[in-house]
Parts: sequence; C-alpha cells; structure tokens
Amino acid sequence: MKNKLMHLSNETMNVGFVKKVEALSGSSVRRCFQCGKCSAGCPMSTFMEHPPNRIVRLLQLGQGQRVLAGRSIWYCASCETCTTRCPNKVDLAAIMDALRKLSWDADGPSKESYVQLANRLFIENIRTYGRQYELRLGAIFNMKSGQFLKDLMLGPKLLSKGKLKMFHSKNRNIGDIEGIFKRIEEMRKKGEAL
Amino acid sequence: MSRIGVFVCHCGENISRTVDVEQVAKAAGEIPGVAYSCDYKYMCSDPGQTLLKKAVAEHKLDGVLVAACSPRMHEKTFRKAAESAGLNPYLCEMANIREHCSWVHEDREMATEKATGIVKLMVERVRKGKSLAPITVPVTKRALVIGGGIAGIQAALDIADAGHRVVLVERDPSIGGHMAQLSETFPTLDCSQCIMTPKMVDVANHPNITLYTYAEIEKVDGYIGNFQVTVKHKARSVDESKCTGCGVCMTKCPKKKIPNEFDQGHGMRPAIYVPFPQAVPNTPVIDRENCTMFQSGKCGVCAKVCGPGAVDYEQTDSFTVEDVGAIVVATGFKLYTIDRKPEDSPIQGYGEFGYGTIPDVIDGMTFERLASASGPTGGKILRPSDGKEPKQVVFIQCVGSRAREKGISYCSKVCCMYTAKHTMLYHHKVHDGQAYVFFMDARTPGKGYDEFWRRAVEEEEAVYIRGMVSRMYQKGDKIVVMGSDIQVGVQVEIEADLVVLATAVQAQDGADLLAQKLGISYDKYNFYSEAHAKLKPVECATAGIYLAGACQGPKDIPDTVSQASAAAAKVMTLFAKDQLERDPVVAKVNEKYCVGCFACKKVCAYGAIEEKEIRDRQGNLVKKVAYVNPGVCGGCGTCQATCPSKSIELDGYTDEQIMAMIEAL
Amino acid sequence: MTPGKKKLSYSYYPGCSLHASGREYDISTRALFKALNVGLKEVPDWFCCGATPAHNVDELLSLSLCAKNLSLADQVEGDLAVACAACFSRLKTTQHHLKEDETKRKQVEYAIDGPASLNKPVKHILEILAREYGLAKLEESVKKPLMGLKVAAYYGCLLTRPPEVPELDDCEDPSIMEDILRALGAEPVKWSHRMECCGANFTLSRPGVVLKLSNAILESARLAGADCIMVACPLCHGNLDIRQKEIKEAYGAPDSTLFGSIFGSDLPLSTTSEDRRDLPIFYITQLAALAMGVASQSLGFESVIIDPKPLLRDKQLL
Amino acid sequence: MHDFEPKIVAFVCTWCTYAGADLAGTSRMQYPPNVRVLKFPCTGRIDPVFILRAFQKGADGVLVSGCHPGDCHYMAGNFHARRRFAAFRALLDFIGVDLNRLQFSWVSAAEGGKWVEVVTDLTERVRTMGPMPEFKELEHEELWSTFAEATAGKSTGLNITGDRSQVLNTPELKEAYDSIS
Amino acid sequence: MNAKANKNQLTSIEPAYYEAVTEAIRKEAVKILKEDTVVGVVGYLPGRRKGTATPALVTSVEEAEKLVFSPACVNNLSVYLTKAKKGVLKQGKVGIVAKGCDMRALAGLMTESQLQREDLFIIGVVCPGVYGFGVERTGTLTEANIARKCRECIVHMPEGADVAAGTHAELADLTPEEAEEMARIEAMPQAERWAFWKEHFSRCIRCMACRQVCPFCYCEQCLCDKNRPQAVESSPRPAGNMAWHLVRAMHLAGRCGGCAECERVCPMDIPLNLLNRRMAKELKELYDYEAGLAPVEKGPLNQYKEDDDQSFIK
Repeated sequence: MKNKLMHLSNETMNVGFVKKVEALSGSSVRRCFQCGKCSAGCPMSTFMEHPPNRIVRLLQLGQGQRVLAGRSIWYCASCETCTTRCPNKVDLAAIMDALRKLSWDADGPSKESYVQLANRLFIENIRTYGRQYELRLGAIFNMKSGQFLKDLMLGPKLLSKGKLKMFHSKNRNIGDIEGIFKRIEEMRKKGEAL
Repeated sequence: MSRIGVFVCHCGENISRTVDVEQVAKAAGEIPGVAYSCDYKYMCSDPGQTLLKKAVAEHKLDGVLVAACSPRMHEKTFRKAAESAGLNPYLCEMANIREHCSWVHEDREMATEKATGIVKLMVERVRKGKSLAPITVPVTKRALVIGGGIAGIQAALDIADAGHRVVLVERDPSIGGHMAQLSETFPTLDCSQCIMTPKMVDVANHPNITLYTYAEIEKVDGYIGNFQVTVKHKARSVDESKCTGCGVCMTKCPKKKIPNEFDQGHGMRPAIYVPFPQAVPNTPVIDRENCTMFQSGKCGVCAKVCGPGAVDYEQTDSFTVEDVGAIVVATGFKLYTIDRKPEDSPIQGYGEFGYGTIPDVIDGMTFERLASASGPTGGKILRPSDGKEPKQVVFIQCVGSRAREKGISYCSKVCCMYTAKHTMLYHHKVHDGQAYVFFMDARTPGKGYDEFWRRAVEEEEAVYIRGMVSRMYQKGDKIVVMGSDIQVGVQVEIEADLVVLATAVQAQDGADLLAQKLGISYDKYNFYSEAHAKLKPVECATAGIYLAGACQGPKDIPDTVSQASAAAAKVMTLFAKDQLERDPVVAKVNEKYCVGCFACKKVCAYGAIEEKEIRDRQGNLVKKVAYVNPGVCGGCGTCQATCPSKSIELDGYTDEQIMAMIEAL
Repeated sequence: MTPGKKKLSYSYYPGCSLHASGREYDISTRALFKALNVGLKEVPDWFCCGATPAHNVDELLSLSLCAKNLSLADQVEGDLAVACAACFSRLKTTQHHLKEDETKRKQVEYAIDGPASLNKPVKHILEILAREYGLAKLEESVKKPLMGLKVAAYYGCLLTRPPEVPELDDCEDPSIMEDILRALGAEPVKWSHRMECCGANFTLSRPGVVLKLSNAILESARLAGADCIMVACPLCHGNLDIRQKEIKEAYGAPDSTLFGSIFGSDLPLSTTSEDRRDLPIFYITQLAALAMGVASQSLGFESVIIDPKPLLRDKQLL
Repeated sequence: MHDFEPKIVAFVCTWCTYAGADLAGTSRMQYPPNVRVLKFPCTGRIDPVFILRAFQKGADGVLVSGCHPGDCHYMAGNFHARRRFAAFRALLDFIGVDLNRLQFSWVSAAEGGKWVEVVTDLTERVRTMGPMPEFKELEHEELWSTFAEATAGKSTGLNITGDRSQVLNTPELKEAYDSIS
Repeated sequence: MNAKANKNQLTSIEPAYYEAVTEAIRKEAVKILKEDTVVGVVGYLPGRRKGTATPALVTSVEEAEKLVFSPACVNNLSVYLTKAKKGVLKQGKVGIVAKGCDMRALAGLMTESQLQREDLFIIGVVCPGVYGFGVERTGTLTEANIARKCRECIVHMPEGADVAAGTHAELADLTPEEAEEMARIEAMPQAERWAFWKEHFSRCIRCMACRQVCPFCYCEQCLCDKNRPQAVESSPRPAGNMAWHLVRAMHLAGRCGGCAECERVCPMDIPLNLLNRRMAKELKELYDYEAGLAPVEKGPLNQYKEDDDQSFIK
C-alpha cells in the first residue's frame, strides 16, 4: 500500500473523506505546506510508518484509505506538540483524533487495535461506572488483548501501595451519564452530529 | 612627489591575520619620499578616513597610498577622502594586499614580504602620478528606448513626463510586448490589457514621445550624452500618415488563415493585419511572406478598398539617424519551447515530453491566450486538439529552467507565480475541473506572492505535487503524465486532458547582435550584464546605456516596471546637467612630438582620435597630428602602446608610472 | 481575590486518578490547601472527564462528559481547582471549543440535557499557588525551606499545550513550576526534557513506548543534576515513578548504548549507565506541603514506588 | 620553502584578470606569493617594452593576462594585444629567450580558479627552470670587455683601455657613471 | 614574357643595362622639370670617386641631365622625403627615383600618412640589384658582388610608379643567403641564439646610423632618446643595446620594406636586417601580410581579426 503507484483523478481522490476529517477536526489540511515541523517534533515519529506531515500530505491527495491502513494514527500520543508548533495552525492532533474516530466508526481491520481496544474499554468503564477503575481496566485489557502476563508484576505492587482499588462502586448519577451516551448516539443516528 | 603617505589597513583581521601590517607600514616608511606611514584597523571606517585626512594636512602629503583591499572595492572611498583633504583624488592609489595577498597566502612571512613588495610598487605609481581634472562633455537631452513592452513603455513615459524627448523603437507592428498577451496578472488578478492599454495610448499621445514601430536598431555610434543611432524602419507597406485605422483592408483581405503570433499561433489573422485590436499604433502592416500580392503579384484588394490610399506596395526600408544622449534597452524575453534542440540552443529539448508534438501540451503563454477574454477561444479554456473543455489539467514547472545539464541553470522567476495564477483562472472557469501542479520548489518572494500561491492551494484547490514529471505520452485523447510525489514517496500517474508547461524565460532572439551594436556585454545566456549586480543594477558597463526589464534577466511585471522607472531615473539624472563629468582616464596627444602616422587612430575602437592640423601664424599647414576627443575616448590605452614615439599618453597609466613600478620590482 | 483580605476558597475536581493511582496527589493537595488556609470543596458526584481516550476516538463524547462535570461544578461555590493535568486540559479544552463552536455547543447541550457551563473559571493548582495565593505569600508561608534540593520541574504535554487552551504559561518556555520551587526554597535545575511527552496515552496499551519516552525524560533530569523530578499530573507521575525500575531494567543495563542504538533511544550519546540513580518523583503539592511544615506522614510518601525519604533525609528535610 | 623563489610579474587588465584575482581572494584560493600584479586598463595598453623592462629588472617570469576575445571592456584592446604579443613572442624566440618564461592568458572576472591555475603553473614552471640569467647578466656586463675582443680584428679608430671596465663593474660606480653620461 | 626567358640565364648584369636605365631616368627627370610637374627630383648623382653614386635633390634640367643609375645606387631615397629634404615637399610635387625596395618604403610611408601619392612623381627603376658591402663596388654586377638583400628581391619591378625605367633583368640562381642564415639561427638551440645575438648587440656603439637611415624612423622624438621614463638605456652597454634593437625590431614589425639600409650602414656589421626579416616572416605566416607592396589602410599590428591565432594564449 505504502509504495503503490498513485493514480490521481477526481475519482481516485476521496475528497468526501477529507472533508469529514476537516469538519471533525475543525482544521484545514490544505493549509499545510509540508514544512515537516510536526514530524520533526513528534515524540512518536519513529514509531510511525507515515510521519505526521505525510499523513496530512496523503489527506491533501485524498488518500484516506492509505492513512487508515497504516498504524500511524494509533501511535499518536496526543501530546499536541505538532499543533502547538505548526506555522499554519493545522491542528494535527485534532486531525489525528478525527482519523481515529473515523477508523473507530468504520471499525475496520486495524493492526493497531490495542489502542483502539484500550480506548473502547476506557469509555465503556465510564458508561458503566462513571469513573475509572484502573485495576479493572488493566485486567480486562490484558484479557481481551490476550496479553495475560503484561505488567503482571506491577499489579500487586500497586495494590499494596494503595494505588489500585480492589473494589469500586458506581456513581450515584450514573443515569445522567447513560443519558449523555444515549443522546449522542441518537444525534448520530439522526445525522445531526458526526 | 616627495611627500607620500602610506596607510596600511588591517581590515579587521582579514589582512593582519596573514600579513604583518606593522612591518609593512614600517618598511613603507623607509621608502624614499614616503613622509608618513601607519597601520590602522579599518581604513575605510570613518575614523580611518579621518586619520587619512588628518595625516594629509599634518604631514603636508602630496600623494596617498592606502594598502588595503582591492581598489575595485574602495578606491572611490579613499579618493573621495583624499579630495576632501585637499588632494587631487588621482594622487590617491590603493595597494591590494587583501584579495591579492592576505586572502590567498598562508605563510605569514611570505605574505608580509609580498605585501611590502606591492606597497613599494604602488608608492612608485603614486610618486609618478599626476593631478587630473574631470572631463566634461555636452549632453543631448533626448533618450532612446529600445523595446515597446511594459519596460520600454514605462521608461519612455517616465522620461517623457520629466520633460525630455524620447524616441521609442519597437520591433513588432505594435507596442505592448508580452504583457499585452497576458490574461490576468498576479497577485491581484488585474486584467492585463485593462492596465496595459491605457499606458500604450499614453505613449501614442505623449507630445514628448516619438514612436517608431516595426523598426529596428541598425547602428549605434557615439558615446554617453552623444549617441547617433541609426534606426531602420521596416517597410510596413502601409503609409502611416495616411492610414486612418479603419480596418477595411483586414476584413477584405482574401488570405485570412495565417496563424497569429500574438495568439501563439492559435488564432488566425489576415496578411494585412494589426496584431490585436488594441494595437498602438492601429496601423496595419502587410506580412509580405504571406501576402498574395507580394508572392504572386496578383491581388491588390487592400489597396483597392483603402479609402485614403494608404496601402503602398512599393514601400522600402528607410533609415533615420537619431541623436540621443542616453539609451534604455528594454528588449524583453522569449519563452523556451520544448522542441527538438535547435542548432545553436543551449537547451537540449525534451524528448520525454514528446518534443512538443503532443497537441494538448502547451506553454504558459498559450494558456494565457486561452484564458484571455480577447484570445482565440474568447476566454474559454478549451484544449487545442479538439476544442473540448479539459477536466484534468496538469501544470509542470521548471521546464528548461534549473536544469543545469539539460537546459539552463537559472530560475525563470515568474513561473511559480503564473502557474499558481493559471490554476486559479482554470478553477474559476472550469468549476468541476481539477488542476495539478508538479513543482520542485514554490518560489514566491514578493509582496503578497506567497499568500497568492497559498490561496491557489488552499482555496482554489489546486493539488500541488512536489516532484517532477519524468515522462508523458498520448493515450487515446488523454495525456498520461508520470510523476512522483516525493513527500509521500510514491509514483504518481495522472491522465490529463491538458498539460501546461512553465517553460524557461530566455533572452530575446538577436539579443547578442543588438548588444554588439550597442557595445554592451551579455552573459552566456545572452541576458545583458548590469554594471554591478547589487549597486548598479540598471546601468551597463558602457556609460549612457541602461537596462530595463527581462532583457537583463527573468523578471515579473512589478520588478520590470521598477527597473524601468529606475532606468528612467538614471536617464533623468544624466539629463539634469548640461555637461557631463567623466573619469579623466583618457589619452592625450603630445602635439610637439606627434608626427601624424595615425597608428593610434587605426587602433582606436571608439573612433576617439581625429586628425588635427597644426598651422603657423600665417595659416600655413605645419603638420597634421592626432587629437583625442576626451568625451569619446574610452581610456583603454591601446593607442599609447601602439604609438612608436609615445607621443600619446593615457592619463592615469603613464609610461612613467608603469616604468617606475617595474623599476621597483 | 486578594489573599489575606478574604479567605480563598475553591471547588475541587480531583478526577479518577487522584482517587486511585494518584491518591497521594489528592492527599497532599488537601493537606497543602489546609496548611495554607485555602478552602477546597469537592464537587459532588463528579465523574470521569473522558481523558485522552475519549477525545481520541469521540470528541463529542469527550466534550459532553466535561461539560456535564462543569455544570456539576457550578453547584459548588468558588473557581474550579483541578490538580490533574489531564482533567484540567480536557475541561479547559471543552470550554474553549464550546465557546468557539456554536454547532458543537448545541450538540453538547443536547447531550447533557442542559446548558453548558462555559464561564466557571477552571484553574490548575499551579496557578492558584503562584498567582492567586501568590508567590510572595507562598514564600512567606514557608516554614521549612527546601534548601539544597535540586528539582527538575516536569510539565509534560497537557499543562501548556495547545497554547490557546490552558492559558497557564508560555507554551514553549513556561516558568510557573520553577517560580513556585524557588518560592519554596528549592533549586530548580535547567534541563532539556521538561516539556517532552512521557507517553501516558500508551500506559495501558504500549508500555514499550512509555519506557522509551520516559527513559529519555529521566536521563535528561539526571544529566542536569537533579535530585528528583516534580510533576503536576498523575499520569506523568505514574509513568516516571511506577515504571522507573522497569525502565532501568530495559535501558539501564551496561550495554545501554547498544540497546539505545537498536531501539532508537532518544538519549544523548554522552549519557552512560554509570549514573542511573533513582529519581524520586514528587507532586508539586507534596513538596509545597513539606515546605509548609506539613508532617511527611500525611503526604502519601508511602504510596510511591521510588522511596523519596532517603533523599529527603539526606537533604535534612525530614 | 624552496631553494629558489622566482620573481613573477603579471601585467593584467583591470576589468577581467585583476577582478578574477580578486575573486580568487574572496574565494580564499591559495597560490604562490611570487607574483606581483601590475594593473592596466586593458591588455591593449601593455607595451612589449614593459615586458622587456621587467625581464631586465629581474623578473624570472612574466604573465600577461586579459579578457577573453569578445569580452574586452574597450571592445578590441585585447584583439590588438593578441597580435602585438604574437609578434613580440616571435622576436624574443628569435633572439633566444625561452618562451616558457612568458605566459599569456585570458582570465575573466569570473575565473578566480583559472587565475590561480595560471599563476601557479607559471611560478612552478619557472621555479624548475631556475633564475633567468640572460637579461640580468646584460645589466651587469659592460661593453668594453666584449667589445675589445669582438673588435680586435677591426679598425674602428677607437682605443679603450682595459682598466676602465674593471672599475665600472661595481654597481655603485656604474650608477654614478650612468648619471653623468 | 621576355623577362621570364632571361631569368634563368643571366649570370651578370652588364654596365650597359645601367646606362640605359640612366638615360631613361634623365629623360623623364628633364621632362617633368621642364614641364614644372615637379619642383625637384630626388635621384643619384655620380660620386666623387669613380663608380660611386650619391643621393641628391636636383631642381634644374642641367642637374637632371647628370642623374645616374648604377649598382652603386644603394641608398634608399625615400628617407630624403621624410628627413633630409623634407622641406621640399612643402614647395610642391617632388620626383623621386625609386628601386623596388625604395617603392616599398614609399608605400609604407603613404600608409602611415607621411607621404601623399599625389605629392610624388615616382620614376621607378627596374632594378636587377645593387652592390653589396665589403665587396668590389665597380663593374659588372654578379653573384659575387650583389647585395645580400637583392638575392631574394621580390620587387624588381617597381609596382605603382608613374614611369618605369628599364626592362626586366635579374640574376639567375642566386642562393638566398639571408634566408639560409635566418634558418640557421632558428635551428640553433635557444641558448646559442641568445649568445649569437648577444655577441652582435654587444658590439653596437649606438651610433644610431641604423635609425638615421631608416625610412620608417621618422619620429621626431625617438622612444630611445626619452629619459622620462627611460625605456631604453641610452649608453652603449649590452643591456641598452639589446633593448634598443628589440624595440626597433618591434617598431618596424609590419612596416619594414626590407631595404636593409640599416644593415648596410652599421659600422659594427650587426646583421640587423635578419631581425626585420624574421618579423616580416612571422607576420606573413600569421596574418598573410607583406609590408609595402602597396599603400594600405592599416598595417598588420594596427588591425585584428576575431579569429586571429591565439594558440599561445592560455
């Protein structure tokens, strides 16, 4: 995918996808003139197969599928360094958010779904309990991701230090939270929100 | 000369790093006749110059030698300083111990020895120097402007507005040049003709401007302030004094299908024609090569329909001699074509682009004509092959330019901006079309320029692809363009309907020949050379000739107009005085010993030497001797080297000075 | 609010971490505010702000959760004090976005079934200490100056970025932490990695990333001669403290340079494994409370992995 | 350091070679310091007598350098110089001067590198050739000794005593003698 | 032609030929003086010693009838028009007896604006040659006593004269001594050449006879007499001598017509014409120019071609 010949035409450039990214992120990809500053400062650049500037470049060419097929967006740490330093105020962190959301929605195959999984669990936690309970989060993540022994030694230590709680309770106002989730879903269904 | 001052400059550390300047100053002090010597950190600085002036006064110096940088750098500075100290400026010389010594040698001892040697030589030069007074020559306050594009028009109008008479000579039947061909101009998208044609009319109506179109420079004689220029008026076959510009001849001409040069060959014109409707003057010319009357002797329709009887098949080339004091050269540029390499071109051509055989691969100027409301398509973007509206247009920059080994090494400067403009015009006219631009760098220095380019990208949705096109070929009615996006690192292929090439800006055809007539120098690309890249950007090395516009190098309209006005200002500066002062480095004849062999006259490239009769009181001819017209003399000294008895001598480079220097080796 | 004239008082949003892995931050914050005689009243029934995961995949959800929390905070008097940098960033971002984007605001208000609270000032405790309580008064209040303690103040990502959101300090060259440290009598060190990312987002999913990024931060602090690092974010604390031993194991081996070259360590080549000393990680509130004379027993030092007590004893601060 | 440092004199045109040498300077190129540059407005101004004089005054090598054909600031000075020096070379060759000591070149203002090359080549060439004795010997020779021998068989009516040549061979006295005569 | 037939046969030129030429000259001189075409005629009168001739300006018919021409008429008379008898040109047109080599000088002087053709009436002499020096200067002209320059003469026929005296006559099979000598010198090793010329120039006593006799040394002030600056040392020492002869050769390059008067008058027997011949040869090779064959606009060193040889220039 990465090195495949790129045919450019009105048909092959997925402008709709790019417009969606722009709407979600509130940031224009056309503003980017490829100075490379985002990639220069990105702590995660070395982990990505498309460094941040190339993500924007691919979007400029309407190549959403090339972006989503890669792992770059899942390696973004949301540190906002790129956004902070961009000379054209391209909010790359927000574009990354938007790309992750679109990938999330499409739920398409992603080699990098660990992060996706962690995020999913995190949000489920909120919906169920109102607050995060890290032990549960970690345990379920490890279970679901099949990494049963990951950080095995950390758990008891943290427990002993009182950093993880064995027991937890739901928020009293958990109904309000559910309402928020429901109404967002409702808006999306109606097409009132992206 | 017996009281010479020697000032040795450290030039910060530039000289003192390798040359022991104290030692040099000391050695200089021991040369007989040197009354004062010293070294100083920066002689060219204000305190340095003050030091010099003070020393001249205190030590009653009658000659000054500054051992510092190249005289090409600071000779004027120090001569001025010497002058303000009451010394004749020509008694101040420079010894070049920086460029010719400290910068090129590392061994301190040897460099110091060399610097001392240079100083010794130059002290002799100062010792044998003579006071010289500037030479004055009269100035004819009438200017010649060559080229009627925007540069020539601007320069002519400026000079004319200042109250001086101007002769404007244009090679084509109308003034206007390339700017008249453009559709809209960056970065404001003004309609080019809308801003151009009023200026053209101003030229035609200006009482101080004499306009010669369809005319060329035949010969240039004379010198600054006093040029005699022979202008060749090509036979127009239409009497300008009779023609009313009604245009009937053009409508009646039976031969109408001649590709119009003005439309880059994409529109048609008759054999008797004006290049475009707003032409100035609106007098047609007959294209004799395409006229049936001239080719077969049968037709004569235009003469028959011409009411005032202006058509004149018998007209021949005529010549006038114009006396002018200054010349502005504004001959503009031509665009490179990707065709197979012509015999004498430095550019190899572009086989990978089909050597220009693909009909829908056009150059930028053709696109201008397609986009122009007055162009062959009435402003619609229609491709040449089938007249269809192209939906995918690929623009390619740097075609010919910046290709050191295959084309020319320089950047054509205007293409980045006009291509951005083209994508905008295209987007405005074809809403559902997509423009792609292959580029290496977007070079947009200029007020509002980068913003303009960004607008093309961000708002007009041109897809800019950093990377070059390797090849293109016809596939059905499409042109397959194979390029790369080096930012993504992939090959890119686009099936385009139209390809527009930003081809290189080159010097006009015949620019070298004109330069030879004018006696001005030009670079290897035939662009005219300015006297100094930074400080004399509009002057030529040949005094009295100035440059405006793209004949000196690729330039956009604002830069061209600026340079034209600058050239005009230079002309006005020249015309501000009745007499012109010039460097007195000219030859003089010793009439007592001149025997009138006139070898000097034979070798003088300037024609500065005349024969002068010496008569006694009774009016009897005693002898004929040479006489140098100081206004004409260029100061090369070839005459002196040729004169067997050395009865002619170049001030500033006398045999006495040179021999003394050789003596001091 | 002028200190001294009227008692300062704040509503307080601790956030999930401060109730779990970062509980010592919560404990010390409360102890500090008590010592400074500043009121702190926890927002009732607050819930998770969504933190990074929420905005990573669903911005609308992230905004709605924060907006709901903000309206809960409205019920408590006083500006909203936030200790967690992530919560602070999300809450401020929400206010910022909703103020700027009418459409989003309407969507959020629909989701939370009520008006979004956009005007309640959200303040990080750093601002409260440095600006509202004031550096001068803070210095006056110090009972046990942190003399001789060389501290690397670590800001991380979220306290200052992106520039228009947190409004805390200069986004590339902040000084608020160092100012506070000086007021406390400590010696802030100059170091290179105070704004670099620790990789908190990947704590759960990609510990390898965390190790690499956090290692670079720790090494930079060591090179600068710091005795310890001070943070204002439970996520940063988690990475730098909890994973420090793991980092040491991964990068601290004698062949660390080789390891670094293989795994693309960000370390400057001059660092070696010779000095891989433990760096205790303090919360700002722990150090401040210590300086205010609060008993060390009530600052949660027992909860951290890298025991700070030897260092504090060494500097005669215990 | 070398055993022999030749004296090289360069007669150059100010518009091209002088500027080219300036360029070599600004580009910090390095070349042997043996050369002394005499600036002329044009190679057209350079009289063969100068070259002769330079050899007489101790130059071991002479360089004459100007503008490339067609580039003359004065249009044709270098063309005239070209013919003049072609003739002069032939003359020097005919009387037995080694032309390796006399170099002509075109060095433009842009050819700092060429200047360095030309000067270095000439200096090194002359260095290997050693000092130029011919003209220098003449400078120190007196007429009388050789004259006496050469005219031994001829009756010229002149009678010169041999002692005088010995006396006049010291430079100081030579100078004094020259100034009187 | 008749002349051609003679060419390879004559081994001597008898006095009768000269007598015939003398008659023709006298006739023409008398005629132009009588008709007042000229104010005088520069020619040769018999010398005081038998068989010699001396240059003279004759202004009367009587004198004109005494004019002679013989192999002893070695002098180049053109020099009298620019130097000794310069004044006479101011009075009107002057007649001059000119051998081929004198004609070359006249053409050169016209090229250099020193003479105007219309001021001259040229009585050309078809000259078979003159006596050399250091030989018996009487009687029949043969290979034994002909001047070295005449052995290679290319101007026996005076082109461009108003009238010509004599028919063609020329000695056959003369060895080109001068050319051979030049070739010999050129073939010498460089150091030997230097030694050769050094020896010759060292003898120079700077009598300046060479300059005095040269038609082209018409400068009012010779460069070599200048002392500010002194380009050429004026005392007769080797350095100055060398300089003087080099400067003179350079100044004559492209001008010298090869009359070799300098060599003839040199009291020290310096082969000066070799220098001039060498320069002439060079200019012929390089620029295809031979001096004095006709008046021209510019000499070879006063003009140029853009594609002139520059193989010697780096």
